[in-house]
Amino acid sequence: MIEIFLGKYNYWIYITLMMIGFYAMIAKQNLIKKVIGMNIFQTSVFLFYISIAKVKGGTAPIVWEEAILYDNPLPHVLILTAIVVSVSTTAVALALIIRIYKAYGSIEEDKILEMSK
Amino acid sequence: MEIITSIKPLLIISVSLIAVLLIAASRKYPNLRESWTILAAITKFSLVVSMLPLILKGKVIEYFLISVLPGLDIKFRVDAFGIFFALTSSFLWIINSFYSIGYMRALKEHAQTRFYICFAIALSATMGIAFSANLFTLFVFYEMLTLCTYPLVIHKETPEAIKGGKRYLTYLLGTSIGFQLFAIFLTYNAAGTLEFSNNGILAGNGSALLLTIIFILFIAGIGKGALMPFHSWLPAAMVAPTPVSALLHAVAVVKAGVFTIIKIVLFVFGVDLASQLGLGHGLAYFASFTIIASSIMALRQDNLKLRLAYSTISQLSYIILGVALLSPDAITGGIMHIIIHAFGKITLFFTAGAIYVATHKTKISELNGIGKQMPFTMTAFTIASLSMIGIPPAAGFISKWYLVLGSIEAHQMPIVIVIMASTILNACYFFNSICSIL
Amino acid sequence: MNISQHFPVFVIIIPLISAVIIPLVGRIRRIYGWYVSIAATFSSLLLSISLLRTVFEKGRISYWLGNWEPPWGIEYVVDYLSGFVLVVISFITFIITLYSMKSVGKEIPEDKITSFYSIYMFFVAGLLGMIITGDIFNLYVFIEISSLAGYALIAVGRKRDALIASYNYLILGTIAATFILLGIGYLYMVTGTLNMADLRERLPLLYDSTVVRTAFAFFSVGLSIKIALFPLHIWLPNAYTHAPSVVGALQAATATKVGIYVMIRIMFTVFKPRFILEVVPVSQMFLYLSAVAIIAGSVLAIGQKDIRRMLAYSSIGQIGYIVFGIALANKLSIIGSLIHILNHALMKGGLFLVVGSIVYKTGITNIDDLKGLGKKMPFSMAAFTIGAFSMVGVPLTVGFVSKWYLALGALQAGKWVFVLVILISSLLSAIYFGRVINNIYFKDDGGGHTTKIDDAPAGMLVPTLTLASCCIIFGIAAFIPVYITRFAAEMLLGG
Amino acid sequence: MQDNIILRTVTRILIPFIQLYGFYVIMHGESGPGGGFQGGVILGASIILYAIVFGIDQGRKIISEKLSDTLNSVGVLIYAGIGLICVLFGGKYLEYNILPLGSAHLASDMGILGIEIGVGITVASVMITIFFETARRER
Amino acid sequence: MIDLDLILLLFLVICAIAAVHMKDLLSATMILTAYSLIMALVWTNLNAVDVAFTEASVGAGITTVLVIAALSRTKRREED
Repeated sequence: MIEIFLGKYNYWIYITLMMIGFYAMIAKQNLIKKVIGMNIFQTSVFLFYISIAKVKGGTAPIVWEEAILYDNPLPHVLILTAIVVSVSTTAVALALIIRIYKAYGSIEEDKILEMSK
Repeated sequence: MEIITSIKPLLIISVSLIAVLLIAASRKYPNLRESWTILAAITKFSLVVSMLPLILKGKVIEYFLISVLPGLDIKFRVDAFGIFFALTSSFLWIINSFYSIGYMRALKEHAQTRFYICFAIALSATMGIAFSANLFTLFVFYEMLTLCTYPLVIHKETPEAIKGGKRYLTYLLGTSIGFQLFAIFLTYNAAGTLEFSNNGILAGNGSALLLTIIFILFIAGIGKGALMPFHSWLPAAMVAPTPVSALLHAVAVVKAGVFTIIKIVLFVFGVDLASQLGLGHGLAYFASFTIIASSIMALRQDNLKLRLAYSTISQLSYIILGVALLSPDAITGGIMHIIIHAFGKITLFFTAGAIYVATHKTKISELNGIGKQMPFTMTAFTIASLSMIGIPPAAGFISKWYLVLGSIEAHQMPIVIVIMASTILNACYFFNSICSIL
Repeated sequence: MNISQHFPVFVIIIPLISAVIIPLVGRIRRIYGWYVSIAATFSSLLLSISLLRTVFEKGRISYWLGNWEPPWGIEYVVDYLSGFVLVVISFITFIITLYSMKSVGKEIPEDKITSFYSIYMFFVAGLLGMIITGDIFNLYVFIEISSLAGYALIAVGRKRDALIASYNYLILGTIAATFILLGIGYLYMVTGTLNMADLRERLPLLYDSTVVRTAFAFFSVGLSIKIALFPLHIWLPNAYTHAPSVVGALQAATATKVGIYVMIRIMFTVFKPRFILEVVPVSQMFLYLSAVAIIAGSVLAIGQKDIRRMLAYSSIGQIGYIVFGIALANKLSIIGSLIHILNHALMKGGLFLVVGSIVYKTGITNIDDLKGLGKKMPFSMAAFTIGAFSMVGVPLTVGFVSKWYLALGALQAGKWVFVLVILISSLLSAIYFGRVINNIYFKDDGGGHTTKIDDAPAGMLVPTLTLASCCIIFGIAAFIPVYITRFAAEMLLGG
Repeated sequence: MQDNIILRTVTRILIPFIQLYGFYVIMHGESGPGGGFQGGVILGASIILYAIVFGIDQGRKIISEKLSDTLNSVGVLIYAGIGLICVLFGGKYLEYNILPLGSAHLASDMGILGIEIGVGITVASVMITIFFETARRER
Repeated sequence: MIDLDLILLLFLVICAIAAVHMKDLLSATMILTAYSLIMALVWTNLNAVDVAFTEASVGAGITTVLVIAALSRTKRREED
């Protein structure tokens, strides 16, 4: 297993991206920054899915007579669904942010928490 | 031993529950409400009496209600010991009902409907404890008794009453959930059943250490038995109106605790197992300590009800002592003491209540010369005191006699000395009260 | 044409369709949205019961969506476990929907009611989908549907605090869901399948693989956030406190329960019990975590002033109980856990509904202000008392049954200390509920108000009392849930 | 931005092409890249572009709140309805090749197409709704 | 090909860091858009045409529009 990880830098990149996103979601005080972090976080996981679907020498999984080796199309379908989910989450989060701004006049988490005490 | 199935135990328990509905329905009409209480009390007592002939013939009445889970049944069994207890409490309920009507009306207490409702439920629970055929049923009614007496304890709703009620609940719920329930879990895990049996159910199930732990947990878990150090709820509960103290905290609740301890020693562990493990003697010394310590405490109380409460603690330990000695005479003495103490202590509380109604005084030191104002009351007080001390021809003498015999039989001379010493202490504080009152 | 074979998919499709119909009919008259919700949840309940019966008659039901064979297509599975949870959840949602009309009408701005019910039905559909699906990716989708709907539902709370509570829940919930997605990816990477039954067959060969263990770790963390297991619980108290009453009840009674169900699915049917017990002894970790959760939840609940917040912390403790039984992983303890799922759904649902009624009538949420309510709202308060008793574990309520099984399970596993944990937390819950009940019944509100009986309207009272009486019915006739859960426990542990 | 003549003209010209492309992507879903979701997004994007350039209120005139809400529901109903029709014809839920359209292959194609259209409508209208909700000025 | 892939991936990381780091939220959003587009490119390289297409339209398109719309109604700058 270790060799596979070393051989495929995709995985290292996805972990790096994931950490960056995770950091932004947890440590950033600005609510929009959190949303940005969330997007990075989620897409990094999508990258991971796409990477595991890649077959060496395979072609895109579309109907094409000459192709012998397809890449696995299933993860692609899954990620399509996941992207839908991701954009819905972003939309809900943004809608919340707008209402939070209306109610508190700020989008910095620490200030909001202070106000709601 | 012949077993008869009859619905009577259930009826006896439900009588007062039905009365609860009627009482609640007629809360606007005090006379009707009180007559329901009286009616329920009389019905209950006569139902208990109607079972008596069969039991005296050596038969056992059983009624199986429902199985909550495999191994957890709600089941009633009436045997000689149980009906003994039931008879006492249901008889005293009748008397107590008349007394409480007078008491509550004289003092114009608030929330009387709640008072009578809780009282009726408490009696149901007491009957349930008396007739329970297994530990689970016992536990259910035990908890029910605790919960439904709480509103009675805090009846006055003064900060003092609520403080007392809090202590009452903390001790009783804390011990029963923390220790008793744990012990029940362990018992079920070891024995696979919770049914009471004449030979005990734990014999041969589990190591001596485990069984000792279970025993200790049970004894600690039955806070209603008021063994030290789990006694302080009883004085705290004395903030309740006097009828409550009289029937519940001198008869029903504490006797339920003692009754439970006896049931557990005799029917869960069994005489053989208990003596084999030496559990009885340990308990006996524990009880002896309580007897002496609480008698000394009683001596130091100035509040009449508190003094009676501490006296109750020591008298309860007599009963436990009797059972713990595990000899036939001692057990007889202990069980007899249940009744004798019940009648004696309820009389004493009634007189204390009567004094309160008449003079609004509670401290012994304030009661000088009241004997002349209330001669009949004080005669009753004196007689009951004599019984408590154990002076013949009062009934208290008989049970003490058996206890002494039993401890000699069990070769426990120190216990004999304890009984003697405590009798002297009893005499001290009762004569002290009588003298100051007269 | 036998229509009953399609029930597994109808259970989800009906709430889903009703969710999109509600905006249409709600335009005609607002109340129609509620009617549709009632109809949908009621039919889901009927379908669930019928499914459970079929399971008992014929065994496991498997439904192939689009008739594609399982490893490729999505499979819906009803077995003893999912049948049981399905009935519990659909019953609770039906009751809460029944309750919702007045409360929602009072707490939610009028122009949002229609979309509220629409989102509400999405939420329900997501939950039911999580229960019934046999495909691990489909599971993720349903988790997200219900979570997204859940965030939106919480955000419609009256105070602005609801917004930030919802937002924080969203962030943590998304992290959790993404972790789960990652776990799914890892499992798919090594096994090449997404079907739960298939995974169960293929995984044992790979138990030593780091990838599989990593996957399990991601599942554990993700699901622990979703169910608010103790150190990861921070989103829960605010979310429950500030959500509208109906949503609080729904979230507390169903959302975490389904999360735990998913946890059981992953631990026992995707992985085999051997994995969590022997290969990677995570069960030990969960055991201690849950013990801490039980105690910590109860202790924190004692310190609360707001009754909803108190119930929320109490939920954290109760979740600890359920996880505790799962982590012990013997038959008795799993029965205990499953009954506690039912139990907690009933009583916490009931308690939150009572709080909803109090808010509806008086607007009070502070425990100290509840004085004298026992006389004003006798029926609601009776329901509260029953729920509280059940929570403490008084015998003859369903709370006792689950604790009984959990304690026996702990004894069977030789873990005495944990019995003590259960008992101590019972005492602690007796303390915090005792405080409330004491306020309700035994303290006067200082005169002033008239003590006229002014209980919640029947539309709110009947559902509340139904839940309360269920607490007692299942406490006395405990053999019914035990009978069902015994099959489920045997199925989970068997091979 | 409403005064920028170049933007307005270019937008007017572009929008039909964008929409045509969106429809193409929806229809073409089963044999090439794309499908209902992506097509729906593109369709939604065309309306959003219009609203950005000509102003929100002008955009609302084209797609009113009522219409987009209805389309939300209708799209899902098409999706769910096709599934139910499959059940009516005796298949499993969403088993399109059971539909009575001659060959199973054709039935399957038509079924998928129907689903894609449903998804496309929903996605487009949801995108529009979300955009309008997010960008709406306080009244 | 591999080199291009690697470069793209490194670019992704840089974009991610920049997007998180930027104080100006509008700039951060634009960088996020760039991030999404690069991601779409990477996926095209990995033969996931479908997904790349979707990411390009959703991640780069809709998300950006929504975030900017949200920004226009809140604050543009992150506070320290």
